[in-house]
Amino acid sequence: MQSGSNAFLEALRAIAPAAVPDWVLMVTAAVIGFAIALGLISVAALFFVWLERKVAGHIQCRYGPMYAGGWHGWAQSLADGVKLMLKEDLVPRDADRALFIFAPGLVLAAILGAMAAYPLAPAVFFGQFSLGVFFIVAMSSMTTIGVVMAGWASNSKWTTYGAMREAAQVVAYEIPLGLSLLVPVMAAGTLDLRAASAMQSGLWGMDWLIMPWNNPFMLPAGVLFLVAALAETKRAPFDLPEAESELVAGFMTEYSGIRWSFFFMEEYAAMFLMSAVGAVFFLGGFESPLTHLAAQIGGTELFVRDAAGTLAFDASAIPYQIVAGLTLLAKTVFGVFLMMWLRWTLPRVRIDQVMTMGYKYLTPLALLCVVGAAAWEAIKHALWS
Amino acid sequence: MISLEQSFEDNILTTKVDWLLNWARLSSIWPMTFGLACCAIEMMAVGMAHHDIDRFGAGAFRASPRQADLMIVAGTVNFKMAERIKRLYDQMPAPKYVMAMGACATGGGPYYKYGYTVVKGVDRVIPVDVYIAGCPPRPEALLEGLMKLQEKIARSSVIRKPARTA
Amino acid sequence: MDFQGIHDRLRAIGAPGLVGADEPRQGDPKDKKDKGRAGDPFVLVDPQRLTDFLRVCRDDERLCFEMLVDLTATDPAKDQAHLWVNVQLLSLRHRQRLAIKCLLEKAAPRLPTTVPVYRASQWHERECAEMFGITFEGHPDPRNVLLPADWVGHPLRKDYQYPKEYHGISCE
Amino acid sequence: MSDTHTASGLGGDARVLRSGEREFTLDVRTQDMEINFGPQHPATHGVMRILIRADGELVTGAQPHLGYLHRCAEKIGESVEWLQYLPYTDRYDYLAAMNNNLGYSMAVEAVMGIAIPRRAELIRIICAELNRIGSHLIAVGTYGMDIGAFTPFLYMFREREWMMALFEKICGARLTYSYIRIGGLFNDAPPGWFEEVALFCDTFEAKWPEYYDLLIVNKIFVKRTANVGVIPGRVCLDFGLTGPILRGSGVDWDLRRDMPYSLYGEIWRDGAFQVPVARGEMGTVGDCWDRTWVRMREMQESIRIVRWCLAHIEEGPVMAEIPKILKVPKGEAYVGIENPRGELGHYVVSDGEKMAVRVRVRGPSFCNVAVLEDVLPGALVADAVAIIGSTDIVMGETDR
Repeated sequence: MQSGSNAFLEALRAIAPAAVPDWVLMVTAAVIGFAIALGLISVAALFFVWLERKVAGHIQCRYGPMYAGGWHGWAQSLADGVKLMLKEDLVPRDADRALFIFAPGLVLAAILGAMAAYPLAPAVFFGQFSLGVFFIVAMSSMTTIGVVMAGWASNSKWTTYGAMREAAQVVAYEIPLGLSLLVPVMAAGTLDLRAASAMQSGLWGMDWLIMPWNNPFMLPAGVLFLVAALAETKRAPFDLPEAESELVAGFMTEYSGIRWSFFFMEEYAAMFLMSAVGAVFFLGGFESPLTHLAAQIGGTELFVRDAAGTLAFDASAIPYQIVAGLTLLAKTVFGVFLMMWLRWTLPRVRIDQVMTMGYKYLTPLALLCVVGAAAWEAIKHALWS
Repeated sequence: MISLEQSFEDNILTTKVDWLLNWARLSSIWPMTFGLACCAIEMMAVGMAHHDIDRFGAGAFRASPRQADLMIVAGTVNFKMAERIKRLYDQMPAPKYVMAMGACATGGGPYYKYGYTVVKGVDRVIPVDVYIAGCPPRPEALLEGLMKLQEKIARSSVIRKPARTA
Repeated sequence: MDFQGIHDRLRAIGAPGLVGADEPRQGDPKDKKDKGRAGDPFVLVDPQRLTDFLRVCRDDERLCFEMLVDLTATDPAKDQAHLWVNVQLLSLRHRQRLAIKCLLEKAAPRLPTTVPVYRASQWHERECAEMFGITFEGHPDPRNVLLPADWVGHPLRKDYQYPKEYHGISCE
Repeated sequence: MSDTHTASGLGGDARVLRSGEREFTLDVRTQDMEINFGPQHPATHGVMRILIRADGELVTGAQPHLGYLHRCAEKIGESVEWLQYLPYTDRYDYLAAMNNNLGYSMAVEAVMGIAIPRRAELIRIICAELNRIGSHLIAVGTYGMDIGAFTPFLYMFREREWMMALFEKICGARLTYSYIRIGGLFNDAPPGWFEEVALFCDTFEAKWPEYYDLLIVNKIFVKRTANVGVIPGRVCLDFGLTGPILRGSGVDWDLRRDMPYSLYGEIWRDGAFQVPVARGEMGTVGDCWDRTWVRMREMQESIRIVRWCLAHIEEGPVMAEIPKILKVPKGEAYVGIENPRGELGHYVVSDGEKMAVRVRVRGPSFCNVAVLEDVLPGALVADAVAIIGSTDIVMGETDR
């Protein structure tokens, strides 16, 4: 377990000459972390936009983008991004100008903040968040403020509808989301994503929390989490705030160009984050038989504090870090693919059905799972420890 | 911030930047769902699996004019609809293109002679970039129209001075 | 029950406003110009009492025309002084259609609305009003249905002049 | 449906609005918002504008505005010759152009009083029923898209592309055919066409259950459409609604069986097809789900009609003797046929000249739109989209 707050800070401290004051190292570490986080989000968003159009295409027996930049139109979302940047910077005359311009910024900032808790690899992370999942859920629910602000500022009837639906739906599904995450937190005993995934490395990396012997209530909580995450990120059957066929384009109706793409990036980043949290708690995080194998080859810690207390860089741990990081990324991309798959098959639910399901069915079930999980943990600790 | 539009001489850098900007614009033209009459059904057919306009990056049919670059006027335009088309056209952000699909949008079509409410061609209301013949034009004709539009975008100059025509 | 049966039934119950009936007939061989009339038979009704006539057609259990399929008008010729108002009724129970025709002066075409009897006629009457200039007294919502609100003239009249331009868009 | 009465015991203007099986009591003084489901809106297929007065998500008033696609079809009917008007008939209900041609041609033939060869009748029915399948495929497909399921529409369009290819083989056009002429057909079917139609019928019959399971009995689709937009039978009769909407409200009426035209009487006597009438399986009779179910079942019936025609096809001419310059004898006639959207009526008046005195087109969608004023109040905005979609309106036929 790394005591330092930031892997990049540790790395800088290990290689930087002593003369450099510590605060400079901290600032540079933060800047590097921010650059990587922003890079990860934009690359993830671009990749997911392309993936969504290809997945939608192939589900609908057609190709999807093909000609933009060679093999299977890989540069399609790049072209979309550049084109959106070239669009006219258009703010409706009777829109609330300040809020209209600020809303996309707030939305992207919130999701970028939530990105900080995403562990790239067991030893490579932006910050040691002991409150990992709590931080992610809190920051990503900040986007609701941005969306409601956008809906209100655009001063159009469709956007008001979109904003009101967004506020009602996302707030309603915070409760089941939080509760369904409580179950794995209890099973793992920690909020920190890296710690939670580190403890799932038994049985050749398959001792995942979701396995019945760990906690039988994990599976129902997983299903609840999937449904709540879908509603939280406004995807698939719950994409009411930007309902294509009802509200023209929901809260995004008046946005165009790069501002509109901020909302688009936020949507895909939120999907990425929610499936990352899901991957860590319900699909074993870094752990998989492959990771277990990589752990046998080289070391697992990148920075080892030898007897004299000085940090040393242990190169043999690199393959393990890479394999672990890629495993988590693969599980996350699978979660995002699942969300896309649902979007192109299921019809949209009506707003009062969403509310009824959120309050009347999901919340009680989530409470049941929490109580059950707590009882199970109590019995387990009473018997075995 | 001075506008960089069309204020540079031709040289290796500006042509390359122009090429990139034009390439981005032409490979992601987002049409607006704007079907009026029978041509709308052929426009739907183009969006479907058999002809698939999404291969050209133009498959994201946006319902809101704010996010659309291309307005495909698919069908007969009559006077009552003309003001709406003008307003929709004004709502679209700047680099926008119009494609008059079918004989009705191009010049009144079969309703030219006796159609008292029919506008004889949508270019009397909004500027049109590409005309597509046919009543209704086949999906392949619409795709060819899209390619013509892409060629037109490829020739346009974003930051270079426009070619001095005689 | 064929047309003759319906017509007898209508005469028997004394349907209000029934003027007569017209059936297709062969042209008599002697007179070259009279080549007869083809097509369907119809019932002639006085337009001012059309509403009561329709109510009888709908409520009488032997006729029971539950549905008003179509209500339209016709301008037979430029020189003719009359407009026709044509009503098509349909009886689902007896699987029978009835065509009704009323003659209206072209100068001041007015007749009471038939909306109280069949709600379907509301939109048909609005269309007739804007296309032929017929005013239906007591119509709940006499706006134009197809033409723009500020349209001049009644297009389906035979003497209609095509507009030159509209809101700045020329029609040449 | 929208009994907005003040609830007893609550504040002054507290209003109770019912949507589906749920009551909403409003005791806060609110002002209704007027929204334009404008001419350009994904939910209104084509260019219909519905001015909806909504109180939050609850629709309290609806006023359809038409005329954005008015193309003076009836004035043109009086200005062009008889045969020249045929291409215009394709263009008002552009999803079922064959049925329009059939309606107009039969009206003129009724005035002229001519009989057309049996082979022409059979090919006419095959084309009309195939076009009915294509039209219903788009109706159900776009309805799925309104509810949010994008993919079924693309699968259904695959069958429609095949149907369009079939029509392209027989008359060269994909959408507006002008194939069924006054007195018969434009030309005979090419060799091998009938076998391909039979192949299409078998393939479609195998694909039908796939669409049924994917969309019609999908749990969310049922929740979104059952008990929504209920139109009772007597309201249908009062508004003059016909077609799948009438049958969806439980009224057993189909022109092909009850007032048979062409060879439908013979087909019905052979027991080749039934008329599907909604029984309210998934909710009350007359809701959106029933209308969609009726359209889906009608496609199966159309397949069986086409199969009957294929079995009884025979050699012979396809065109009766029609003079080059057609002069219809003096007279008038109204012929109503069963269009995929309802009763498409043609009222033709002629005084023996080359041009008609009057060609009146009774579009079924024109009457089907009128009922929205009564059905939409009381529904949610999302329901309003579902109801508008379920009435399957084609604007070309509504605005003519």
